[in-house]
Amino acid sequence: MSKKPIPAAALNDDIGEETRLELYRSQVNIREAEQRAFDLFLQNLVKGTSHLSLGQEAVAAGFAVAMKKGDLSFCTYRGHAHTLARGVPVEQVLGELMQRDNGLMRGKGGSMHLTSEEHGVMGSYAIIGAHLPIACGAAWRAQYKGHSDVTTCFFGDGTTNIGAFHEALNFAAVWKLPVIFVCENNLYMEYTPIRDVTAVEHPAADRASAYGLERIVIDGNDADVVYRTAMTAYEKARAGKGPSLIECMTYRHSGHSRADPAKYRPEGELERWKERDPIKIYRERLKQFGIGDDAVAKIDADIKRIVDEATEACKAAPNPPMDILTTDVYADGGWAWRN
Amino acid sequence: MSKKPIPAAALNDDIGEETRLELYRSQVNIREAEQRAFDLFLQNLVKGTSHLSLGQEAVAAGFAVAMKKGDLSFCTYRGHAHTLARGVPVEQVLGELMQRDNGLMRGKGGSMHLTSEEHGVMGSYAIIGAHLPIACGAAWRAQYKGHSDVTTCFFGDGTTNIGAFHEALNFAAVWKLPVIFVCENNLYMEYTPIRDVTAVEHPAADRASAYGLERIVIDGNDADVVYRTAMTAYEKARAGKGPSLIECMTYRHSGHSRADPAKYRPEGELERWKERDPIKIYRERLKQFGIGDDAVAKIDADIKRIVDEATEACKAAPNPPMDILTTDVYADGGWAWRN
Amino acid sequence: MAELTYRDAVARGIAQEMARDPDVVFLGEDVAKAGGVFKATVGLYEQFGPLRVRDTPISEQAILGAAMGAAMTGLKPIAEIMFSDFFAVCFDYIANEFPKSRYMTNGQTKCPLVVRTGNGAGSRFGAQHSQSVENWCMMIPGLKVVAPSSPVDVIGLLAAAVRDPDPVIFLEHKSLYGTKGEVPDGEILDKLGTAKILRPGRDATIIALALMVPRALAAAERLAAEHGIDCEVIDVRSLVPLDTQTILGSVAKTHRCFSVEENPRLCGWGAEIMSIIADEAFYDLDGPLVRITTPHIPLPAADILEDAILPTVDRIVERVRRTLKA
Amino acid sequence: MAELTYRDAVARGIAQEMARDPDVVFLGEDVAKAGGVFKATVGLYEQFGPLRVRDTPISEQAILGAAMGAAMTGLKPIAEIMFSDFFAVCFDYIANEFPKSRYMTNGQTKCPLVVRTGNGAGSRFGAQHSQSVENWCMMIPGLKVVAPSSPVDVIGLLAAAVRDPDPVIFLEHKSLYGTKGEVPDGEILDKLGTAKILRPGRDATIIALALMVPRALAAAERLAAEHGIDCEVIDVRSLVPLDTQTILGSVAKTHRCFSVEENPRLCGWGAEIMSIIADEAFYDLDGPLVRITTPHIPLPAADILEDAILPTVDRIVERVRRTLKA
Ligand SMILES: Cc1ncc(C[n+]2csc(CCOP(=O)(O)OP(=O)(O)O)c2C)c(N)n1
Ligand SMILES: Cc1ncc(C[n+]2csc(CCOP(=O)(O)OP(=O)(O)O)c2C)c(N)n1
Ligand SMILES: [Mg+2]
Ligand SMILES: [Mg+2]
Repeated sequence: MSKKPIPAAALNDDIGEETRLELYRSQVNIREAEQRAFDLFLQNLVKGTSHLSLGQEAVAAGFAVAMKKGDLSFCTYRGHAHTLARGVPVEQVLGELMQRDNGLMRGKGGSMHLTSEEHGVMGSYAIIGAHLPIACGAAWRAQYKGHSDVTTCFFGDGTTNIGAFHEALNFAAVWKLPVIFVCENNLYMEYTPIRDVTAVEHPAADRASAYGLERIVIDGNDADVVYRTAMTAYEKARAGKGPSLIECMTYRHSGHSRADPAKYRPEGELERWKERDPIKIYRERLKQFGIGDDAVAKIDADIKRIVDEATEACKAAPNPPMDILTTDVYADGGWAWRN
Repeated sequence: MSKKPIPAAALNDDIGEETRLELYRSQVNIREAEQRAFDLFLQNLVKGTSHLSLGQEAVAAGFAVAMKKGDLSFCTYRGHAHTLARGVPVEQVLGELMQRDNGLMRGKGGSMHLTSEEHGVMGSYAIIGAHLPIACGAAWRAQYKGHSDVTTCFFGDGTTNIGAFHEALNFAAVWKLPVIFVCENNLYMEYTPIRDVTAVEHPAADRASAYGLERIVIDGNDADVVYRTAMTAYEKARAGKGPSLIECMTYRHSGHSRADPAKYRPEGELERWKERDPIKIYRERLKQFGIGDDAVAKIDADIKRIVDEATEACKAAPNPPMDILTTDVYADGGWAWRN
Repeated sequence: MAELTYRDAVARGIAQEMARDPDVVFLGEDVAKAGGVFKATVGLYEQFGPLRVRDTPISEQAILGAAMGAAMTGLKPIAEIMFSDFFAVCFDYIANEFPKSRYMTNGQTKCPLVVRTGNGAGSRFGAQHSQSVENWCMMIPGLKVVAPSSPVDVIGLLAAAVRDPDPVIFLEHKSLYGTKGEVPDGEILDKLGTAKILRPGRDATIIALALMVPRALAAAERLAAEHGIDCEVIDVRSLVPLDTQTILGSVAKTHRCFSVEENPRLCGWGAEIMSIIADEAFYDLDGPLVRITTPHIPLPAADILEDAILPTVDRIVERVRRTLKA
Repeated sequence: MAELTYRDAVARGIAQEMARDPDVVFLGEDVAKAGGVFKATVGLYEQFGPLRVRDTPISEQAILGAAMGAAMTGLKPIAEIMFSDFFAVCFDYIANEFPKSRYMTNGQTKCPLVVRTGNGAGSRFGAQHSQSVENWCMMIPGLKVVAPSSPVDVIGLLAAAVRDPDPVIFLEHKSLYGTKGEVPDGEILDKLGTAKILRPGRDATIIALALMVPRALAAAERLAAEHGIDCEVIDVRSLVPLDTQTILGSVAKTHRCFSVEENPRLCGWGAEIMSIIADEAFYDLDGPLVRITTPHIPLPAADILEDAILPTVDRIVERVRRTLKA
């Protein structure tokens, strides 16, 4: 990739300045919020587990920016990034991680289950593979009702070896559902490298043909690449041409979860990937396209302020009250299993 | 395929007369026993369900003849054929279908669970897909202990869309297990054509690459073809070169189970497949190779006698006694869950 | 009023709800063109077409997962799992997804769906196709669990299940498909969470479910006729919500209680109900609480063995008689 | 004699059995090179090498299926399912395969394996990573089910499980991994199917399991010190086989019984045990049988909510006191 500035005439390429700034803003927002989550964890203010996407921001940003309002996202426990990318306020995400009453689910779900129906985030699922079939169902509803929304389902490389992956992919292909399966291949499951336990090199893409789908592997650290791939897939889905399976190569900068120092990585690997940090790449990209430092600086400052304010709000927020303990088990708001 | 007689010099090809007669005998044995099972069902003497392999005999015979003593088979509910092919007496199979005390499992398992450990038939499984991972485990034991036996796992086309298929194939490939996965593609699941619900044309073979395996589709109605393919796969497995996935194209002449008149078939389909009846094909093959009619007639008569005798023995056999009701839940022979 | 089989009642119940609400869709293996392996859904494909009545691959996780995703976003799916034993290959949806999503999201999501399945023994199918799995569901918080014993209950409870805003597991008993009963014309709508006293009695309460209901009733008749013991028979119908009022009310009157369960012994619904009685109605009781169950073993296939292992009318009569005379 | 954590006891138990029997093999996700996500299997890979201690893909069905196939043919596998909640994605093996094969084949096959798993709440992981699933297993005929509460029991019962010729589900409590206890040197071998009276008492029996054991013990101490109520505390340890003799013997002495269950309310092991007592020891009882359980809801994630929902020492004390004073 050339680092020479792009001639002014090319500035309005298929992506364009406005979208590029949106892609940048989204990535920085995720980065800062996740970094803050990590800091808060070190201060013992984040409870339970948490799974950061530091280093994987371009995937979340690229897809979310390509989505339309009304499109639906299904995420994993590593879902903060995708939740934030759909516009969910940082405060609600951090609040949930801190298990406060201002959290997205007031602490009832925890970091692994971030959900914001109003933003199209239909949930984060903590059982590997479970949400792929569920995403099929959401897409089936759109198809059945003639709605134009598309469902996106994010998951990791390790998820490609569980049965539900296979069932969902076949099902989506046979029913030609408007659903996009996005594999974030960050090279590792929890602590075990994906290549140690997978029969093919690209755990998602090398299986696309098993479902009659195109093989797609992309650079998941370049938001432009992600965005373009996403746009193509959404167009295809909206045209009734069925699902896509997209494998995004990326890397997580931190451990699997807060409990993991990630010592299993070969020396130098993290450093090599940090050179390809998606935010670094994107700052250069903006520069190439001649997008001014001040626009960038303004976004950086904005986000910093938002994350700071969110942090303070969360620290000040009360714990969830006891009276929500038994609410919302059933649709009547309660939990009565007997009369 | 030419129907001219093969020159005498070619008679001892890679298969040879002795093995061909074995292949023939095995197919006729299955055919006659299954046909008898069907007759007994019409007489209301077969109870519960039963799933015949009429028309699919070449697969069972081809693999079983290629196996060595000590090799293990894992079957489905459609497992009579594979059980018989390993040498289990017809009487014990029919006895189990008739739920008599002389049945393979004395009526405790029923037709869907035929098992004869002494013949290497490690069970017939009635939950779609369940036995593929189990077969992996048997093969893992061989690998771990340095035993030379190979495990064969038979299943239908419909089984390729369930999660356990995917998990087992990947697992076997990654661990390079000595296991052969044999898909009997008879075009239908219960009543639904496999093509209606599968994203690829060949539900097993078109997925082999998803596990780094070779794509193998064969004529499952020609016992020679099956036998040769099996021999190659067993050699590979015994050489430590890992699993194979083999899709055998075939067709069942009767319905899915005894409850099914198979009305969902397009007109003429059954007739077309009956022209390619594996036993018809094989009788011609024997003739081509100049194998005498008397050898064939002797086998036919032999088998008829065996099946007749077995039938009489089963009719005369008592019902299972009540005292086996609670035996063999646990290894101590009993069922005590409390003191 | 017409006589209908339990099997035909299933199709009628589904048709009633599909005709009423275009958001009701139906999916499962061999359910559409073939009308189901138990012939319980014959005619639906023809009536409602290929977009609403859909055959699926053998992918139980996809079936239940898709039903859930559709339910979360606006449809009211009915999913069929052919045999209830196969809940084991898609149990994550039953145990971890359907029932927890609303709670975890603090009420943001919904899951109005029905899983229908063929449950129970009596078909000589052996241990992997004959189980009575109501407890697999009852033990999971967040589900509703229903098991009708008659054609009219099939229709009314199925309609209630489809209209219910929560995930409902609907257990049809395979050995009841061929049984018949009177069914009124027109729409039938029942209420979840209501047990029915099918036979009033003074001396003891017998609680039963599904296939055990006709057996409990027959046993009660024999106990009355041959032993002068007058039993009240309750059809639980709905395990969740559970109509404890009807049950506790009956025990307060009879002072003795028996449950008749098809499921294997340990952790059955009978244990739950008995432990409720032993806590809340202890001082009403005149004697031990007795559970009559299938022994805690896998089910044998052979007819003669299978018949011997489930609770029979004889066994119920004998056990009640012996206990009350003690 | 050494002080050991419950976590380290797991590794020591596995190592003891692997050293003793070369047919013992161990597989699971991240169990080998990483030593397990709970660090309960650290050192085994180094000690026994890559052929005996194996990392697997995220394929729980393959893990349990492979364990079964290996067990049927001569190995003695220990399989880890990381969190017990994940039993739901491989439940077919637990419910339909392991426990039925021997019976269905009339004793031809065997299945000597152990499934170890991290069970239970207390880690603020939320509804899909905190369940107490012992009942999912206890209700299935043909399994054995064990749940130790102390490091020494971990080793002894794990050894017994590995040497047992039947499939054993071994539930380790995640919130106990960090707890410590005295453990004798040398080989430790316990016996399945034996409950332990951890505190003798006269006034009431309290039955507990796993994490609830220390709570029941603490409650008993408080009840004695503050309310003059002398409770006998029984650690069930093994749900199948179940030591009903010890339980019924205790109730015959105390005439009152409480169970303390972490699992959600319906169809818990407590219900099973209480229904046994209500049948077989009815005339020993002086008052209601009371189950203290987690309410029948999914588990919340937030620390403050999770702490409030499980049975606590306070709740046990209060409930026992109130019931006995009634
Ligand atoms: C069914 C199931 N098995 C195992 C786990 C435990 N687990 C949580 S995350 C994880 C690794 C997942 O790896 P991958 O899919 O690559 O996603 P990543 O964490 O790298 O984003 C595992 C094994 C689980 N949650 N669910
Ligand atoms: C998990 C599961 N789902 C569904 C069934 C019901 N069922 C039994 S056989 C069958 C069709 C299987 O088709 P295929 O794999 O092609 O095998 P075939 O019967 O044609 O030999 C189905 C759906 C089952 N036994 N297990
Ligand atoms: Mg990963
Ligand atoms: Mg088939």
